[in-house]
Amino acid sequence: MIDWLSPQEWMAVHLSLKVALTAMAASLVPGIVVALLLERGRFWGRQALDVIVHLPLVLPPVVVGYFLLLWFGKRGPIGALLNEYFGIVFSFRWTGAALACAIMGFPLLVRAIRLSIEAVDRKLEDAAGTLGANRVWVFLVVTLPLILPGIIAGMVLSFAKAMGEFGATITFVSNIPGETQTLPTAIYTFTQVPGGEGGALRLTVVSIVISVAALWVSEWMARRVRRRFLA
Amino acid sequence: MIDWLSPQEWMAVHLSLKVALTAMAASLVPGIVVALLLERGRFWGRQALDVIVHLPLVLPPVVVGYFLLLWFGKRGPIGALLNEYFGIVFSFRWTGAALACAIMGFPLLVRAIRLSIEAVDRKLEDAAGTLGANRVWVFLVVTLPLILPGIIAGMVLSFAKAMGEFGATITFVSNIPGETQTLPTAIYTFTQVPGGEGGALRLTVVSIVISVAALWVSEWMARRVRRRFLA
Amino acid sequence: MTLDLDICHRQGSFTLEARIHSEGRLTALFGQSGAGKTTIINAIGGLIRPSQGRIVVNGRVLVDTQSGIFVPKHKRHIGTVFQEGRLFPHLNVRQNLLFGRWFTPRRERVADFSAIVDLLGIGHLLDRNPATLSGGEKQRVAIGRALLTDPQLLLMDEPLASLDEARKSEIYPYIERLRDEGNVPIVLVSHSVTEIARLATSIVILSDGRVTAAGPAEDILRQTNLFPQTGPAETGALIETHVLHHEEAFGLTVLQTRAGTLTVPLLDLAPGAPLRVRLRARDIILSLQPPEGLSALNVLPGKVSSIGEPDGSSVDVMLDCGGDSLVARVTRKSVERLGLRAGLPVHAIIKSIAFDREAVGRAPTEET
Amino acid sequence: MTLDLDICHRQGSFTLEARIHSEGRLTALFGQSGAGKTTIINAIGGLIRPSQGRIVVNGRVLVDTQSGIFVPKHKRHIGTVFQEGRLFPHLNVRQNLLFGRWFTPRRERVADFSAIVDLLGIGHLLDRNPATLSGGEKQRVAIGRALLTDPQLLLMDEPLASLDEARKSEIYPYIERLRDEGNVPIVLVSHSVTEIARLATSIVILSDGRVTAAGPAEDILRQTNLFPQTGPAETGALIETHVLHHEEAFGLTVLQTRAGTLTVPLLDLAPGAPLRVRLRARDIILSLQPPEGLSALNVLPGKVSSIGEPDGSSVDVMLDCGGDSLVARVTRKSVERLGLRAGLPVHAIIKSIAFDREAVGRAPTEET
Amino acid sequence: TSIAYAQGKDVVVFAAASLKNALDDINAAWEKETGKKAVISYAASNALAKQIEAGAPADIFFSADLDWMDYLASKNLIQPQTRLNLLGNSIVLVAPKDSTVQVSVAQGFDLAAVLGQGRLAMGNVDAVPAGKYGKAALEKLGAWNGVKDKVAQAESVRAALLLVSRGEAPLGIVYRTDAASDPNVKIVGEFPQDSHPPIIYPVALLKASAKPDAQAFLTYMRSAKARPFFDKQGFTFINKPVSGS
Ligand SMILES: Nc1ncnc2c1ncn2[C@@H]1O[C@H](COP(=O)(O)OP(=O)(O)OP(=O)(O)O)[C@@H](O)[C@H]1O
Ligand SMILES: Nc1ncnc2c1ncn2[C@@H]1O[C@H](COP(=O)(O)OP(=O)(O)OP(=O)(O)O)[C@@H](O)[C@H]1O
Ligand SMILES: [Mg+2]
Ligand SMILES: [Mg+2]
Repeated sequence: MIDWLSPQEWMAVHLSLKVALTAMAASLVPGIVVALLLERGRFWGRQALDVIVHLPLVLPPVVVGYFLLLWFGKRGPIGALLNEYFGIVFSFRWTGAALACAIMGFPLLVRAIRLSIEAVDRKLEDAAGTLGANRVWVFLVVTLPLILPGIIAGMVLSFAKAMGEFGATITFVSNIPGETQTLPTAIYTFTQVPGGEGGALRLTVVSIVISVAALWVSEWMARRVRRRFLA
Repeated sequence: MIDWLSPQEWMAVHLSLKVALTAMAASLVPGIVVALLLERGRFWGRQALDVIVHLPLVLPPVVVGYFLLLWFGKRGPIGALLNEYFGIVFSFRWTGAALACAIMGFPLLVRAIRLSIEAVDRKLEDAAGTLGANRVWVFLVVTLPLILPGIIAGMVLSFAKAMGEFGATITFVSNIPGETQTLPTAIYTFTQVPGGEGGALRLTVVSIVISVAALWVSEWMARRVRRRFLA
Repeated sequence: MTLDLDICHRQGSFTLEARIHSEGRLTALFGQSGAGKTTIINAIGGLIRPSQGRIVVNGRVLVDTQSGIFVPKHKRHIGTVFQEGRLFPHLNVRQNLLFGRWFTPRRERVADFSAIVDLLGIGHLLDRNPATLSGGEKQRVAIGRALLTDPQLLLMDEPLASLDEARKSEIYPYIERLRDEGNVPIVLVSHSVTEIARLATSIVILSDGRVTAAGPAEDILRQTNLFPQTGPAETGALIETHVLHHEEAFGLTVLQTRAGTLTVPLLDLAPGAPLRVRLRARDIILSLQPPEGLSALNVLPGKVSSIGEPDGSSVDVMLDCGGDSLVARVTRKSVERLGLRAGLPVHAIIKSIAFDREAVGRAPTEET
Repeated sequence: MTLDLDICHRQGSFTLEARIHSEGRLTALFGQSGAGKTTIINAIGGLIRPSQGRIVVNGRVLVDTQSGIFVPKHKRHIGTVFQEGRLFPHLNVRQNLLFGRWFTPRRERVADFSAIVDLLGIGHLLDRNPATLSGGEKQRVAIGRALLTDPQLLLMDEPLASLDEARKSEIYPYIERLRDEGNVPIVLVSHSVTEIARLATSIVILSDGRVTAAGPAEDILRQTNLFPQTGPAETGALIETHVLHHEEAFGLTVLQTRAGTLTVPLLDLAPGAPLRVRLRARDIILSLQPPEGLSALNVLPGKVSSIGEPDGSSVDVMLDCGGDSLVARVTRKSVERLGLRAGLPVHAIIKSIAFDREAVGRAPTEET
Repeated sequence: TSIAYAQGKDVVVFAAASLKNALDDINAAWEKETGKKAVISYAASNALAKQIEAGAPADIFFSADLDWMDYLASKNLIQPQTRLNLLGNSIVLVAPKDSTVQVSVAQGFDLAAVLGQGRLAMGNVDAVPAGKYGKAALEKLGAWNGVKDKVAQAESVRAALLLVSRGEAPLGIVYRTDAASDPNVKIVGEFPQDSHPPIIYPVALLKASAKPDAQAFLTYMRSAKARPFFDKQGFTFINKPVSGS
């Protein structure tokens, strides 16, 4: 297997995992917060937030990538700000790829968590309140454990999306081997030249293997959660 | 507004709606069935089915389009069969675009429905059984209504994805104005030409408007469902 | 009906090993919390698949693990009132009630919707959503839903647990009618001895997953030591009587027992109607002489047939009153003071008032 | 404690308009299904926000819609046993029980975990998941969870509804201790008059969202017409007594009332200990002469103070036995036969056995 | 490599995706010779151009057409003196291998008739270079109006080739470089060089580039050592500096 992929391809595999895991991890907390806001909040602009969250799904990925380039690029308003004050640079870094993947997967993550939040029995939260838990604690010790299935599903979707995301990534941070060349962009490059099919197929297989593993892990986690509820 | 878009762009808008709605509608029943199988079934190959369902998410869209072409194209094994026996042709037709969109949105649809199925109280299904409903009826009059939130969420995701899907579509059925040129492919084309930003932006706005409307409809439906459960 | 059940089922560290043979038309399951009552209900209803055993209802084999028979729940025609309601949240009360109807062939639809709705007092709730019902309201709807399936067997898991007495005493006669006329055998779980005494024809006592006693209600209720968990308050005898005549002026009905007459609050039954009366051991006072100047209207002559083992301060004295067996619970001190012993003629004094609505139930008509 | 509640709340077509002022340490809410009991519990617990009104507990204003006060539920320190359990499905029994502890400052943790677990008989369930518990087991865990929060007020919504009598009679003394020693005021919803009579110091009767009667338990329980919904079986008088001495040989305890002595099954109380005894109207037989040769040990002389309105065949006869008010329910026929009228000297005959464990409760000690 | 890139040691080349095979080989050869290595990011020319505009850390831009090079030139982002038209290509008409079509590409030829009900696969005629060239050629030859409603515009020339190679489209217009490499298609016609603007792959150093090796790699690419690799992929080696602009 080691021989089967070139060093540069190994790099893409490694990078893809790093990008996907980072994207998934980084979008988790914001995802939960936004899901809570959308499902429970009654505030001005809720509808707008809902639309914004869904945009990465509705727009062609290339357009999303383009907007990312405009805003989070070195010269973009947000990108410049982040760079200046926090030293965070997205443009043409793997962090940018992670950002692109996180944003593309965000609507999926949020939806999954929202569904679980909707299914939570509010009476249990009330009960926790009478037992002395304030809203934050209620969330942490009741709501959060109860929505774990949704969180796991959201993480799977986010991770899988990140493993396959290509349009926004290549538009935003290009396709630089070792820095921003993820599995999907590497696959894409192969499809663009004569004789690239073999390479594309090889990397596709790698992609599938990784996602099988990811699914397996997620099912295992979900089973554990479910067992805790029922057994 | 009429003037604001060219006739060809209007066509793309119209086609996009048609494709997205068709994709959503056509994948609904298979989505529910697959979600049920994955969530409730205990059969050999369940894990494999799970992976297959997730593939469109994991693989770059272009690769998905490539596989679609291989299998559902005129000479592809499935495509040839469908053509011969049912007269269904996908290649270079809007139906092909709908197929591509349906497949790309399928993992999202299935996941949403699965989450809802998981949240269904099996005891209610048991109760329905003791009241004389066989498994099919139990599903139709108990499970199905109870998973409506998941189905609605899944439909939103599927529709939104179809509105934004581009890579698989263009690879599978290319970009034929009036037949397969959807909004995202039109937008994509604009981004490929120097100075095309204006056009891309215009169509992007149209896309956003449509998805706002779709979200609005879905929220309305979800509220109705929820009201039935609680009020 | 006959219910034959011989099953073995494990869940977690709990093992149910129950063997029940009941000919009774209303079989009461009685036992402590966690004894396995719901598990038996679930096994009969088809909600769980016992690891081993047979369940036969009225000759119909529902489960037989040896020959691999397992009739699925929707084919059992068994109505179940669950301990926790289980109303469908997406349907309103009316739809919940009529749910079973959809699956009942038209000609088998006998139960009268509006009669049941009136009985349960849920007419004003029909368009409401289950989530907005109070605890007792939910319970009543659940009862109605099960009744409206026109079941061939009715399983009721503490159906009346959180209902007020008034509502209960409205529902009891209906259950009795079902038991006797509707020919619907019933399996009832209850913690209330009064309830069981009034309704049951057979009683099964469970403890820790095992049957510790079973038999006709009269026999079981007389065995005072079978209800350690209830306190001794509820032991008593069931005697069969019939209506002699009414004393309309006083609002009383006179019943004929083998030993004499019993005067009870007016019953809406024609003379001659059979009646089952429960005489609680704690309600009977014994007297050596025929008493005089007492407010109590009922005095049954008889003699002591035996004296039970003392239980704390009290002793159960078995009486033979013209062939009817009664039990009186008195203090040891009284036994000594009155010199009670087997063979001694005594008079059993019972207040008419002691026959509250729960104590006087329709006698189950003879099994056909 | 004092509970002052004056609220107005609409839910759907139901309107609660309740005004309660209770000084009692255990206030029982009593009323038909759907009367609004749970709604009041929810208002006190902070689960609903009444459209209008005030709730003050022990001088602490929890709700005052006029001045916009609404103490959030987690700051109320009110333990609630919900009608439907509401155990956390993701936590095991132990974690459910200890849930409240996490939010109780260490020095306020008084309730003894293992004592409560023993009392409720849930020691073997600690590592189990709520989904695997039986109905009664869930209920017991829910009670334990509320007790272990060391609440300053305890709300119990039919906590014992589906528990067997044995378990109940183990839990009653604990609730009494809480009420008297633990200084934890309690609001209890129950359909059982026996239960209320044993435990309550104040009773509030609700009907259709309105308070129809309220006051100290003794007063309310004597008003026979207040319980139309329960059937007349449960009316009775509460009298305060104290232990005179024990007759160990017979397993009896003799109590001193104002009119004489009462002999009851042995109580584990020192002579002099105050005791509240409930004499049910249906358990009392009236005699014109002092009776002889009867197994009943208790005869209290007194005189008829008044005769109530006939209710069907029966009449409540109020007695004055040396200052204690008793009620006897007899038939109209007996009234006529014995010529009962106000002022007539009579003897109230009560069996010792009639005092079952539920009828004899600790007298609530004087309020501090 | 990641670190090397971050430290800015390696030359970073932004190149059109269709150049991958040739440039990968050249890069390998250069590394063997000098021990230095270029980092090459392949994507669509337009995406690369926009990225450069947004401040991408690239040293060399190798475009698949003149438009996007001109775009960057107009934004003053390249070093004009280094710009040169390095490669050329030509477009051809292809058909599936087993096709029997007979067609001669010439002024006024009736492509529509040859297509029949089928589609003509091309790159996007507004965006993809091969598509733009194909459209120009058909216009020049007077065949465009007849086929313009039958064109299946693919996302890239590779996708257009795939459509023909899979038999979805009976004919397609692709680069000779692509056609030659696919055994499932055959070339059934060639477009005259003068029927369309010259097909040119321009390359230039970027203004922002400060790495000395960048010029070296550019020089290497235009040297005779690199030429065989381009030839092997079917490109014509032009190597002609653009004067002025
Ligand atoms: N899934 C399970 N895993 C382990 N133990 C279980 C499971 N389900 C039930 N039990 C145990 O089986 C025993 C019997 O349960 P069951 O529900 O039949 O009791 P029950 O007699 O109905 O009690 P109750 O009156 O409290 O409802 C209980 O001790 C319960 O804890
Ligand atoms: N959300 C709601 N919408 C409409 N009506 C409601 C709602 N919630 C409760 N009710 C009604 O309010 C009334 C009082 O309910 P509550 O739960 O307080 O009754 P309860 O006295 O506790 O009865 P139970 O003994 O049956 O539990 C009931 O008639 C119930 O139907
Ligand atoms: Mg049970
Ligand atoms: Mg209630």
